[in-house]
Amino acid sequence: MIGLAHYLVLSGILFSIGLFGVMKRKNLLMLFFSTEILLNAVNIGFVAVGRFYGDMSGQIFAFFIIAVAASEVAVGLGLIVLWYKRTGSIDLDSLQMMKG
Amino acid sequence: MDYILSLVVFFPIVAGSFAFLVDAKSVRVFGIAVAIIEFFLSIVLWLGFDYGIDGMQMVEHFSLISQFGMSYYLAVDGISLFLVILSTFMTMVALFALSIEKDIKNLIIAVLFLETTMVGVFLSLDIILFYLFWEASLVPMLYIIGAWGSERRIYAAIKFFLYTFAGSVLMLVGILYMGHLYYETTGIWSFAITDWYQMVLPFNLQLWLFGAFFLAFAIKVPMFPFHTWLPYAHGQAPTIGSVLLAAVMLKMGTYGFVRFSLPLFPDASIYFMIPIAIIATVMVIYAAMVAYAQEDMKQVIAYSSISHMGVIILGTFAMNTEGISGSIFMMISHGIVSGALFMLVGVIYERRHTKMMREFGGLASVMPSFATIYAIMLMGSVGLPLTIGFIGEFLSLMGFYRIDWIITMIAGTGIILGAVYMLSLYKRSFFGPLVNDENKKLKDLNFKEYSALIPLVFLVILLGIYPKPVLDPISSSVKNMIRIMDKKVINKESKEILYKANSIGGGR
Amino acid sequence: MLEPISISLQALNLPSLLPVGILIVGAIFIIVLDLVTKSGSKSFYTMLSILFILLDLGVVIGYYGEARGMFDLVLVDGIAKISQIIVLVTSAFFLLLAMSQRRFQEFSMAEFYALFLFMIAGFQFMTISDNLILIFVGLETASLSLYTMIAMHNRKKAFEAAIKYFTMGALAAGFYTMGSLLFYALTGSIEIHEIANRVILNDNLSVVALIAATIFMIGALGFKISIVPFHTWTPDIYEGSSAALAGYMSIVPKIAGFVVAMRLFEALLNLNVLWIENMFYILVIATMTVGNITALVQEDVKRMLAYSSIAHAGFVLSAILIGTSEANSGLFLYWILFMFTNLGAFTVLWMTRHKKNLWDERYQHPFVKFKGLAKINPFMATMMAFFMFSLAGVPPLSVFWGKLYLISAAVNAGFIYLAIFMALNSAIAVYYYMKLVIFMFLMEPASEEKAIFTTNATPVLKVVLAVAVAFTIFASLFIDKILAFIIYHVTMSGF
Amino acid sequence: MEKYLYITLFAPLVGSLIAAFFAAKPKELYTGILTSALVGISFLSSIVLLNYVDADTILHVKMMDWISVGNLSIPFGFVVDQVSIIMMVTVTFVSTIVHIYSIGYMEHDKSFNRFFSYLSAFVFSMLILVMSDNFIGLFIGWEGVGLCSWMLIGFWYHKQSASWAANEAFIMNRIADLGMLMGLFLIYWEIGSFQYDIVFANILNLNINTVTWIGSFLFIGAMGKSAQFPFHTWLADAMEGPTPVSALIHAATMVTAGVYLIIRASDIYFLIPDVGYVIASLGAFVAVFAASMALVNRDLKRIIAYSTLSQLGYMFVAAGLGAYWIALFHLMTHAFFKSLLFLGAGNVMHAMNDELDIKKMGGLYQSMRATAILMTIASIALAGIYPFAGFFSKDKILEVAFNHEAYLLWFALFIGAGMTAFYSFRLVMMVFFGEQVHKRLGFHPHEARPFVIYALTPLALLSIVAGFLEYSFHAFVIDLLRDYKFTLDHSVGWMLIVATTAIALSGIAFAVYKYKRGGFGAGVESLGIYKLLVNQYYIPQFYNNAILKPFAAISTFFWKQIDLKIVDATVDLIGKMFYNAGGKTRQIQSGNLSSMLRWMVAGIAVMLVLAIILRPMV
Amino acid sequence: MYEVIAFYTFSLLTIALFGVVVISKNALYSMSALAGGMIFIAGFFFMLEAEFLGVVQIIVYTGAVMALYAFGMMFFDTTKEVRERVHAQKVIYTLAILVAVCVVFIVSGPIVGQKMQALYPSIEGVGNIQMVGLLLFTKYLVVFELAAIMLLVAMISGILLVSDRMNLDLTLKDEDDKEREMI
Repeated sequence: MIGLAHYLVLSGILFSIGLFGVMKRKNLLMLFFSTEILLNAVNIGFVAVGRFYGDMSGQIFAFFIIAVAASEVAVGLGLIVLWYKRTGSIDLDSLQMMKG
Repeated sequence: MDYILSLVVFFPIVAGSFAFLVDAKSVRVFGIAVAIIEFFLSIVLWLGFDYGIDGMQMVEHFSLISQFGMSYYLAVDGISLFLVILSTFMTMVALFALSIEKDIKNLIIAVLFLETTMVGVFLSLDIILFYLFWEASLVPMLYIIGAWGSERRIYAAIKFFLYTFAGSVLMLVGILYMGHLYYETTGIWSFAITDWYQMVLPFNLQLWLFGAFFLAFAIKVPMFPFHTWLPYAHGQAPTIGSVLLAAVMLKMGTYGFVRFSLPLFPDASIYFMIPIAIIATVMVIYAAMVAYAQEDMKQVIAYSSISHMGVIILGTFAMNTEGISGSIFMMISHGIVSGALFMLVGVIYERRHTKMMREFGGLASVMPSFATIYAIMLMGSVGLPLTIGFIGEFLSLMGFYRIDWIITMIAGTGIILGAVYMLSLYKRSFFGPLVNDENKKLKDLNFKEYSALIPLVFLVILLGIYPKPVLDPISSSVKNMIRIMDKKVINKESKEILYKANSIGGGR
Repeated sequence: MLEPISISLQALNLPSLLPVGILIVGAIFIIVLDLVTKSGSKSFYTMLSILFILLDLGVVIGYYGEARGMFDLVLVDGIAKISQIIVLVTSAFFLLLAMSQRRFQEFSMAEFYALFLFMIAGFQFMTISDNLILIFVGLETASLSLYTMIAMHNRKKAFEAAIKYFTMGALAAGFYTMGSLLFYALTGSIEIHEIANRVILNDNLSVVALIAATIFMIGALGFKISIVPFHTWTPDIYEGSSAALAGYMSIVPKIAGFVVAMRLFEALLNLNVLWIENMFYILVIATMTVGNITALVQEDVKRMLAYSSIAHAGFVLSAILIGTSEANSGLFLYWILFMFTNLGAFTVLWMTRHKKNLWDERYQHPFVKFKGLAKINPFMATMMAFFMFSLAGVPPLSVFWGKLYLISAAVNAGFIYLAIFMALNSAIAVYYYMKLVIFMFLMEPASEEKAIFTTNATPVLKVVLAVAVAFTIFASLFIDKILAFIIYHVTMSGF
Repeated sequence: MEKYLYITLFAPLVGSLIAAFFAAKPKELYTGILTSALVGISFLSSIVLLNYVDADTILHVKMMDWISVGNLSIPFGFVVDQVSIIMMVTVTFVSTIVHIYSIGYMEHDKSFNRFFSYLSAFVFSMLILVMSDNFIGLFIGWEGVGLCSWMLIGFWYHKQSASWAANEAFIMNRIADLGMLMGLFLIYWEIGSFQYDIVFANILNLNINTVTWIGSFLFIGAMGKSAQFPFHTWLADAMEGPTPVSALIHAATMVTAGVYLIIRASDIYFLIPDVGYVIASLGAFVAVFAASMALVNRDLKRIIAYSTLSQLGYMFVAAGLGAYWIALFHLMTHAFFKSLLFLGAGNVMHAMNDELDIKKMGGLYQSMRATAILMTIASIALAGIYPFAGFFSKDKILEVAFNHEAYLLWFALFIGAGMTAFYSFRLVMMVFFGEQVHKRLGFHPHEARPFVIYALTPLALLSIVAGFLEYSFHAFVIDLLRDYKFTLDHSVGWMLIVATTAIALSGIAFAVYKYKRGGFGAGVESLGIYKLLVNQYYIPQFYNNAILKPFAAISTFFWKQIDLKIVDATVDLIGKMFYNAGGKTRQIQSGNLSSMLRWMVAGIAVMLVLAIILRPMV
Repeated sequence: MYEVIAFYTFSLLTIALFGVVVISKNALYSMSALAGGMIFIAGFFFMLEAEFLGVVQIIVYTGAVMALYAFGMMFFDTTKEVRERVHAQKVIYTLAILVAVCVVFIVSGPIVGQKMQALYPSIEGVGNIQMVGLLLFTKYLVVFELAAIMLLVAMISGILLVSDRMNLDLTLKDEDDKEREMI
């Protein structure tokens, strides 16, 4: 029988993959993919926990997370488009003007 | 007369704000006028002072931040009265002698702001208010040192500011803790020092709190080994800065000891009496020796201040009327004498643009009046009887003699070493043949300098001969304070020490 | 089968949502207006927005109804009220900075004002709820607007800042959801008060998981209020955005974050889990110290202020660690005082904004720019000095009182060592604030040209500056009233 | 009578202040005359007081309160009693003469007015010292004379050596003053007052140990002022000052203040004979020690200075052994003949254009007859030949020593007497008689102005006759001071007188005999003992090498090494530490988004790890 | 049993696909793998009886988000291989594995002591979609509205950021001298 722990572990693993991607990716677009993974990983957890408790809040949360993810994509893409238009690159290492 | 204290505190800052609107040509005169008025206000304060009361008088007390127990609480007693007058007087005199032209307006404003904070420190009885003035006094001084000093002025200013600021933050924690304790015991928030006087603290708490306050005061005094900001500050500051710094600001530290450390933490003070006395002794001797080694005339006086402050500390921790009154008197005398000495160095610096003693020699023959006044101040500094310097030094040392005669004797070498560095300074600069050609055409004192120095000379001698009007109120207030301490002391040994310190006889 | 549900309007307590509603309506109104007519100018939109904000503020202050509303989702308690007031007042003042002399791209677009109002609405939602979902969505609304607004400054650096902020914000959002998930898994609830209740009721739940949830939440909220090591965005984002927006960011998102943190972490800290307490201790001290010592070596004033705001955040975070109602009141008091001082400081920077980077290739406001400002523009220099000393905590200027109150709260709650750390940190901080004062007052000016320091100044900005400086200097006179108000509201809402 | 007291006290001060106004101005003759007149008035009124004071009446006034703090109350109070009036008369008398003398002596000095201002200030201070009715008043005067001595020794400040000597004198005195202060503190804390009458009335109640401490501390003060070993070096160096100063301060008055203190505090020392014996021993030692240095010195003034030292030793022997009135008596007679000697030497110096080496003089009798006679009188008095004043007082001291069965002390004094006679006449012979070396060197000596000589005659007169005042002096003083009981046989007393006179005469004879023939050969100068004596037992060198140089070196070390390199550097280091830490933490902010994200993840990771590791803590 | 098989299959697939997302050098592969992963996650939702979410997941993610990304990719011209210079890889691995291990360790244990009472239990016989709808329009109505605003914000932002107006720079166009007189 698949218990809650299984789902949570899966969620945790996927989350870590997402973190890995966030840390590793230098291509901004692909970095955004990784943030999607983070949110999706959590979504699984929410739905599973909700199911475990027989509670709907988890699903609602997941629903809103999806909404948030979608909006983030819009803004994020807008920003990198802007950057791309200005610099011709979406390499993360091009964002190095400010430091120290 | 009801609000004379507020008037004395805030008059300079208000007038200083007006100075923004005065044009640069006449702002010096404006500053002097304000300082004179302020001085007369403080004299009015003195005239209104009731010698019969040994506690606080002319109290102004109303709540400022009620949630926090902080109030606007000003009052004066014998201990603070003369420090206030000293502040106003020295500010006035320093402004008389002021000869800086550059950005004179800003300087005047800064000095007047500083005056408010200095007077405020001495008159505040709410400790938050005290802390407020205490910290605020750093800002104008930072500006004065940093803007009108010599080459390394910025370094000196930063060092001065940071060091003293860092020292006092722990005091803030201590203050808040005291407030907390007061709240715990009485259920009322109060930061009024007179309320705190009623509170008896357990011994180990006293030790910690004493430590928290100690650092702030020790840096301000400055006690060895926290003194290194002082030579820089003095060495780089313009004359007026050095004068006010030495004359008044250093006294804030010792005043803090008298006003806060002793009566609030009597057991801890007695417990730390000997260690502090040893530090004071080290200060006296060490600073005197370092002063002897100096090549810069101003540095000699700067280090001599440290040395003298050691004696003041010693007197303060004598725990008897003689010693504490002596130390307070010495605060005043040192204020006048060191202020005058710095002014004198300023006189020669202005003419020659150097303070190095090797550049001088034989000045006595070209500038006899200068040399004479210098000599008088020097004698005041080495504590010759019938000058102002003697009384405080004598009483301080005598007071501590009751506690420990060996330490007193070692610290007493300060009077020898004081003579050593001062006389050698005088010899190197004023005596001997006049060799340096640049010195041959030096002009003696001008009117401006006379107007600043003559009152000081007058005071040095007058108060040396007739200190009674100053000493009496000090003495009665100190007695009152010792009574408070006596009431609060909890340890048996401390009680005995306190009793012994204040009684005559009983064998060695 | 689902039964029909009937809800009385009374129970919904719609007035609790009225303030936010006003803003949203206002924002939409602006957009619509922009569609209809293209004639709206900068000043028109600014004033219109401020009008909406003030309307909102009035309603917030006037609201004395039920704390709960909208199916208990909305929680308008005392701290919500105070923080909303802070948010709104700050917003109004900072929006005034749009009325600058130079024209800037963002202020010429109506969308900016709409986004600004949406953002405020987002922050307000964060403060008026203890439901993690609403907080999350509110936070995202505000953040997304903010990212855009930063980018609208239309400089390469602004884009870089926006992207950095956005990316890290996305990661923080991930942390937030993960934290929420863990809480949900632990307690089956996503409402803070319910989470706390259930944790107390349930003895044998996994404490490690609780801690893990807390950790993710620290990551998420710590990002908002810039706790070390989640602070790295702060200096870059401040540097990249306009001074006006940077100043705004130093206040508003953080106060919203603090309210959430207060609601959440104080509930957790009340559980007496030693680990959480210790972790907070470390975070508070690390944040203060890292912020302060990094600020020591900065060359740019805005960047320095960014680090200083990290340090201030750390300082204020201690209130949450202490957790007494005195400390919580201290948090708000501090933030109000800090707000006015920071408003002043950033306004000065904003006024001196020049279209070119005259003094440094990279920085718009390097320290050298202010060399000898006291000689060139003594008035401005004096004011800036007041702000700097206030930030440094020199009495009697405003921030000193906040520090005093917070340290006092620490002492009263027995956090003596924390108090000492706080005090020592303020001593370190003095250096870098003083550095600017030294540049302004103690150094000789590089050029005597006065105009380059006021190219962006307008009467409006001067008024803002005057308000800020008046508040900074005379704070001691009305602290009593402010404090009474804060203490009343904080204790009323049980913090 | 009070007004006479105040006149005596303040007349010199008035003179001093008036003269001070003209200090920086060119010479004004009337400042000299005025100050001399005022000091003379002071002298006259002290004579009035002398007549007033008798066994029952003394004058005790309190002018005003000075310091009153806690239990302490110090007034400005003055007492004219048998002891102080003797001192007052002596001081004002000698001062008057020195003032008048100085008008001539300082004739050509550009700081004429300043000189008189200082000189009168000195008289005032000295009067405070002797007239005060409490120890603090005495201390005020004590320091006051120290100050005036500093100003007067360093009067020619353009001379490096003069200002050096002035500082040396001041600092040496300060060292001793510290001891005295300690004694005063102890008195206060034991008795609660500084008033002589109260202190002496209560001193009996104190534990003898305490009294010993008090006595010792006060004596340290006395040693400094009276230049007793080891503080003696300043006195010889003080001869850098103008000669009238040497006469007044460093012979007649100030240096005897130490003796005065012992006499004044005789009620204390009476209780502690052991300390008294130590004082006496030190006095005897100095008497011989100083005399031995005088034997070989070639500097006119230094010889007299050493002689003063030696005579002070005699006084301390008397005071230490309890013969207070004899000490006081010797003090008085010594003041007369020693000042005469100095003033005479001043004349010689003037004549020789400030040349001080007696080897370069010789045969001055021809050109300065009067001076020669005066100095010879003074020398005879110093040598203690009947019927000159020195005989009466000095012989008494030897008698006291013998009477006390302190034979060693007696013997030392006895030898000292012989040496005194020898060096006095060595000086007289070498200066006034023998070969006229100065002619060879191109000096043209001339006698001093007549009024100067006339001014000196009273001193000469007193040097001759003062001894005969012994009995009245004794009777007068004994009302206040303890009498000294001689237990010696009359015959022994006579034998002592004979012996002493004999050794003095033989000393004189030897000197006259030897120096008539041109003195000792050059060979004597290569003797070790000669070198030792000429170099003052190498004590100045020792002080220089063992105290001055190390002090300067340690001071510099403290400053450069400790203050700058340790204390200050530590402070800076703490500051730099924070600053450098800032440089380190700054690197967190690499500006790279990746690493910023990593920091965030790292934060989470570290906390998670900590959470797991530290689970026991939860 | 089916559930177990489905779970493990889906899990492995999701992990693998997401692994591809973060490791692949080719943006196209990466994106495709992401889309695939999303669909499998929707699969999980269906398994967990959250049909509504499952559908939303597919529509929103695979439909909208991925389309957006695809457009973006085309715009940025990243269809070819992306070269990334990743520095300090070890740190990344360490951190990721550390977090993974910790989280797995924490959640794999029994984290819940007893079964809590559900706050918003799904009602017997009411479908998932209805249930979601019920909650969205009662309890979470405010959030729903706010989400709408958030999407509006996102829309405005998206449009604004890519609009032509962002190419202007008013500040630099200003002429200093004219302005100065007005001050």
